[in-house]
Amino acid sequence: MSATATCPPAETTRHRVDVAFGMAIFIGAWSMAFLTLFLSFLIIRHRQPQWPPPGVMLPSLGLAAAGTAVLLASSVALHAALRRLRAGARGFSARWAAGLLLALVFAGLQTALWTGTWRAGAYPDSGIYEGLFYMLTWFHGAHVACGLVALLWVAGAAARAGAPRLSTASSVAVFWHFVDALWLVLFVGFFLV
Amino acid sequence: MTRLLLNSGAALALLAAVAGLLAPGDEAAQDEHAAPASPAAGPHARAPHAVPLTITQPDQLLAWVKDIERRAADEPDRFSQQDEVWVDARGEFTWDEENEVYWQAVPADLLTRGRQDFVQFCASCHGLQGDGYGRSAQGLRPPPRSFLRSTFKFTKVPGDFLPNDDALVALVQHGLDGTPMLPWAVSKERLREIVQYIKSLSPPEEGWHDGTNVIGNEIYTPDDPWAGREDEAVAEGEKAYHVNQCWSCHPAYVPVAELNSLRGVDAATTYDAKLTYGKLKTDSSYEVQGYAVAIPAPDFTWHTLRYSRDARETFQTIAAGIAGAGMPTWGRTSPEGKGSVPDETIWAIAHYVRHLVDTYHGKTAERAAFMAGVRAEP
Amino acid sequence: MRGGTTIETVRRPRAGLLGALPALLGLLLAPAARAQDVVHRWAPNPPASSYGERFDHLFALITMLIGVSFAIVLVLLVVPVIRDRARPGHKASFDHGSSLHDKRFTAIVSVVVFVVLDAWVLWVTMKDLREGYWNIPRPDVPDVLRVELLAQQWSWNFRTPGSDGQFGTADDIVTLNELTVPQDRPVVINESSKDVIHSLYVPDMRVKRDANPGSINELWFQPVKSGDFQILCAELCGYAHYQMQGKLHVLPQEQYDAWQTEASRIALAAWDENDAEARWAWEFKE
Amino acid sequence: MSGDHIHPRPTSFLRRYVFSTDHKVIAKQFMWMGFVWLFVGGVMAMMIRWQLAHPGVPVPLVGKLFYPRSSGAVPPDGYNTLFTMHGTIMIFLGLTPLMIGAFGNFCIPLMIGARDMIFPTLNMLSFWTLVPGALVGLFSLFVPLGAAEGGWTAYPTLSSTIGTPGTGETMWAISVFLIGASSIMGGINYITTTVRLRAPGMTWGRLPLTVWGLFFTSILNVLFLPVIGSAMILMVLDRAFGTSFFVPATIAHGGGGDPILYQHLFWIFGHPEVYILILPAWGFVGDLLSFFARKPAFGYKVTVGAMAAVTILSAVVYGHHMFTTGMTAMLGESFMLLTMIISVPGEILFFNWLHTLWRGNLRLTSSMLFAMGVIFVFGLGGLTGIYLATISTDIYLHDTYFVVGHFHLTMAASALFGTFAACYFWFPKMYGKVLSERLGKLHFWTTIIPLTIVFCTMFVSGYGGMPRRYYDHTGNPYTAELQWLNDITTVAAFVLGAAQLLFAWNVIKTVAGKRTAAQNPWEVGTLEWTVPSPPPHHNFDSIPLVVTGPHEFSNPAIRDGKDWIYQTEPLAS
Repeated sequence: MSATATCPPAETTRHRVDVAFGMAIFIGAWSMAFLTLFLSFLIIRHRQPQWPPPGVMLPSLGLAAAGTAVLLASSVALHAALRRLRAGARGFSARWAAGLLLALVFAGLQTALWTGTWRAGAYPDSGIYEGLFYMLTWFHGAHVACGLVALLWVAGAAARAGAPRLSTASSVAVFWHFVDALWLVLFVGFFLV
Repeated sequence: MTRLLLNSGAALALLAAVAGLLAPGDEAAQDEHAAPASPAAGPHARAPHAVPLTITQPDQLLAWVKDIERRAADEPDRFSQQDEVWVDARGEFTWDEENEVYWQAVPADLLTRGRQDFVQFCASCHGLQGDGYGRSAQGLRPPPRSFLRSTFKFTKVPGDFLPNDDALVALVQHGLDGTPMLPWAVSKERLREIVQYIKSLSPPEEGWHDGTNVIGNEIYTPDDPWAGREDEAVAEGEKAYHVNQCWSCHPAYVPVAELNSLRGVDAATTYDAKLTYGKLKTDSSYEVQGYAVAIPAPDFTWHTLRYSRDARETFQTIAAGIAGAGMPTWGRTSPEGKGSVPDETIWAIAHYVRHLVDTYHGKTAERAAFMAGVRAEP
Repeated sequence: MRGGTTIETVRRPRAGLLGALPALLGLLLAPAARAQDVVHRWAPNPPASSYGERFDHLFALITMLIGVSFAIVLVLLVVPVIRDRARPGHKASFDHGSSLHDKRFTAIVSVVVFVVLDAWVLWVTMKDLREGYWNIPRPDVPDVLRVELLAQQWSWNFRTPGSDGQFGTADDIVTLNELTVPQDRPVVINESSKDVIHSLYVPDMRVKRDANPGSINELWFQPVKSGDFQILCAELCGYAHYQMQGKLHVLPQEQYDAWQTEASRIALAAWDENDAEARWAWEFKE
Repeated sequence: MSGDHIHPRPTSFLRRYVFSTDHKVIAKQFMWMGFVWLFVGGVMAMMIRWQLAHPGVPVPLVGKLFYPRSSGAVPPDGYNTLFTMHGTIMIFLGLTPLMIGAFGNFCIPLMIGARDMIFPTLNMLSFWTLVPGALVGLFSLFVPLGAAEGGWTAYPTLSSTIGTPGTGETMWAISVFLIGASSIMGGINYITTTVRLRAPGMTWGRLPLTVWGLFFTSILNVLFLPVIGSAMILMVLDRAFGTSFFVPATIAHGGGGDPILYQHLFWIFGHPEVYILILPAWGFVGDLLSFFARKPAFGYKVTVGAMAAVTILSAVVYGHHMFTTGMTAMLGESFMLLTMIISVPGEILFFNWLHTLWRGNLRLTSSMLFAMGVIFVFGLGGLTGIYLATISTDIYLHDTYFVVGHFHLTMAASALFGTFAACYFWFPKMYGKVLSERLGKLHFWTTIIPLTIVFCTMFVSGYGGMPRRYYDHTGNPYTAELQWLNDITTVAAFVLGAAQLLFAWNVIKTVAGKRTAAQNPWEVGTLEWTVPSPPPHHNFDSIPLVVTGPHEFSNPAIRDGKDWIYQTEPLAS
């Protein structure tokens, strides 16, 4: 939808609050979806006589931990970029690009995690543990992919128009923080505990 | 006041909902009560995703027909002579020069539809590979038919012939009483396609893939000679049943003394304890998972007979015999042929069996009295 | 006898659109044209289990309560249509209904309705559940008949312990779609399923419970009348969900004993020790 | 779209009609899609009824088209697909687009005094996510190995590859996921618009009940459709990748999940879903009764409170769908108590409707007839819910035709009558053309009578013990005795089906006709009647200032002989 089509409303504070409100409901809805999946994971796990099931190949903890660190770093970078945008200072694009780069690194780590586990012979249908692992990480991976597209979109807008609209940038950052929080809960719930 | 009620209700509910979700499966927790020690997850424990659905290789099913002339006489409308090529009313038989047989071509898309309907309707018991070991067949006795053996028990076609399509379709639409084989409400056209697929399952050089096998017809069924004289037939049948030693597999239904007198042997011969019970036939050629399943011969006053709802069906089951289950073909395959037991006797035995089923099956008191009399002990 | 109407055998397909007209006409006359030999029934048969009439009493109670409430609703609906119909000179009364009096009146009416319609029925059903449906006899009750049911796609496999009272032994009586139980003795059934979810439903015993694969459900009933009762499947389980029928035979005590000894003997005669797969019994869950 | 900035009207055909972001155009797109799918679902219902009354007889007219391989008769797998798709289509593709999509989009901006929805692009995306969802559902019918056959509830191990190995069920799950996503987008849009874009003076106390109904529906949409989305993700993973979330360990190597878990997940969404379908109808009826009884809605705040209570409680009462699956006693009884409690707000609402009619000045237009039809039908359906709430009666009645009668009366009939009432009422505003009243009244009477016969006969056959989802009831002696009830239901169902053609003809005839509707034909005061019909692209020339409530009818303070007042006109105190 080209921008002229709906000629986006003026960037008034009222509009910014509207977007923030809409974003809050969106995050609420998606957290309900994730909560359902996580609760199902807990229930299935509770039903298993032994967890993790004996003789199962545990996905590598190192990669997951590295991913967590990288993801947190990318969120910090995005937050710094937003502070610059709000203050009207210059450094927004650089920090936003750093955040984007870290996100790409995280995506790389995730794919490494998947291919490693897959090549080690743990397929989704080889057991309930692997099934849950793939389900949770794939669901999160899908959101990482959407987040990457959004980050690119904002980076593109920043490149073209000097600085993106604050409401768009802040909502994408909020979405990325949400994806970050999802990963933390997942990392603790599946890998550590 | 209603608000107070609502809030307390909501709090209770949230607690209940979460507890319910986390409750260990309502006392059916996996650990202390092992869920049914149902047989170990069989080879087809789960439908594989890659269910082979479409049949692409062009070599269709070759149904060999040898004695084309005899069958033309039986069913004039089925075959019409157009110069050299016999045209079956439903398809096309072509003459194969060097094998001197007629064969029927079944196109691949028809087999595909048959395969898909087979997976939908039949695979749950007969298995996705058609080997008779489906998910619902675990622990089922008698076990479902395996189509890799191309022997069929109740098609009313004598054992040494291959059943023709109509016999198989009729069998599926009739269903086998007392077994999970249902009288399927599937249309004849779809059943014909499923049957073509089932025929294509027979292993190479066997069943329908063996050119020398002959596709037989329904057993020759003369009219009932005893029509109107049922009680005479029952008396004659009782005598014939015991003289022809049906009791070597099925239970005997007369006291030992009368049995000896009927057989004309001296009165002192004794029999083993299982005389009045259905014997376990271990020589049946039917296996499940490599283990030859022994099938007890039915006790007519107790078990539900699978394919004899009336005297005619009973006659045909006896005459055609049950392939692979130790029941030989007693009747004659064609009007000229000679059966090992005259038709009239088979009809009498059929009436006798129907008599046993009608008077004692499901009637506990009458049966107990009758069997006590036969066994002459409590 | 499982009849079921197969497609070709019973009715001839008519040709083309013109053929549809008699079908449409037949549609309207269908009720009359149907064979009259079938008994026309609308209510369930009288209950045949010990807690069966609890359902009938509660159903009648709720019907009465709901009938009265719906009558009141109809009156409150019809009267305004007749009396307050718009006509020249007729004025509507102005009443926002937000006064404290109205709110209190609404609260009182809703509490009264809750007590009359809901609380009363709740009390009755909780009593029924505790004394009847969920009052599953404990193992120490001597004459309980224990039954293990393994439902499969489109049939019921029943297993009773036979005369030695133990499951998994040579004399277990395994029947398909037929369950024979004594009269006036509690029957406790453990249900499970081989493949999909089924639900054992015996309308005359007013009992229904799902048979879930992977877990064991318990249900119990005590037949008070002898005879044959229909078993149906109440949870969608695939194409032949409607053909998954069975018969529950209830016999007087002495006939049942004769039947059981005979069945055990026949099971012993047909016992084949190396057929491990046929012994699918599990440890009975109390 | 806030503030007074008016956007130019789009020019290209594509922008104006196909990918339009104008809430009124999107409303019409949803409406026509809803009508088409209601017709498809209706035809399926007729085929189900035909098969039940005449098992094995080829279906007249359309039989050969659908089932050539069984010469027109419905085969068993075809029958399972029929009632599965009938349920899915009627709920997800028929009623939801009509009630929430069409009237939500049309009414909310106009009634709260806004120029458009707050996120117009998201609004357009919501419609264009529903269309692929519908198409995937449609194509799942023509996939080898049959379409979805697990019922609209698709309980696993039947809906897993064990019970339905085909790809149809997977496509069905994906289509439900897409429809869920579309409803979530719609929900976000409606909530934000209602909260943020109300005209000055339009306080929460002056919102019409229609907007309240749609607001609560959107809250339920946003909260509970993600739950079905996740359940569908789990099911698709189970079917396509062989995971075993719903396949127990004892029947599959590598298994581990629990089919009952899916039932919990489905019904956590399922019960709020039936309230999603009924809340808009409650909103329409609350308003329409007041509009046509020329009398303020009785107890406006209590009605809104009751709707809020139902919204909150709907999350925790879902257990009454699973009484016979073997839940523990404590869980079963707590759900029973909660189901009884949730019937109280429903009853309060009911009480307020009847009180609104009392001593009113009833104008019995067809829209009013349908609104009162909702009272009749929801009364009948709601009250019979008590049979199914108490466990000891539910044990006998579960999964019988009693349940079918109950949920059709409460969910299908009430929602349908609410939709018809809304159609007759807002059609003049949407198209500037009034639907013919004569045809409307005829349509009402030829619908409510057969509908009552159909679903009350279902109560009787359910009480007689006829289980649900049976392909052929003449097969066993027990249900064969109830077959005569099937015949009556089928005849009444065909009459009901034919009656809907009246409505279709009425709509098509009016849309094709010329514009005759006045700006305010029903003399009602809510904001959408202050603009010409059909309203211009930007709705309001200047954002109105609201000073009075929506239901100030027959207020003595109104001067000059009228018995109604616009919300923008002050009441002389």
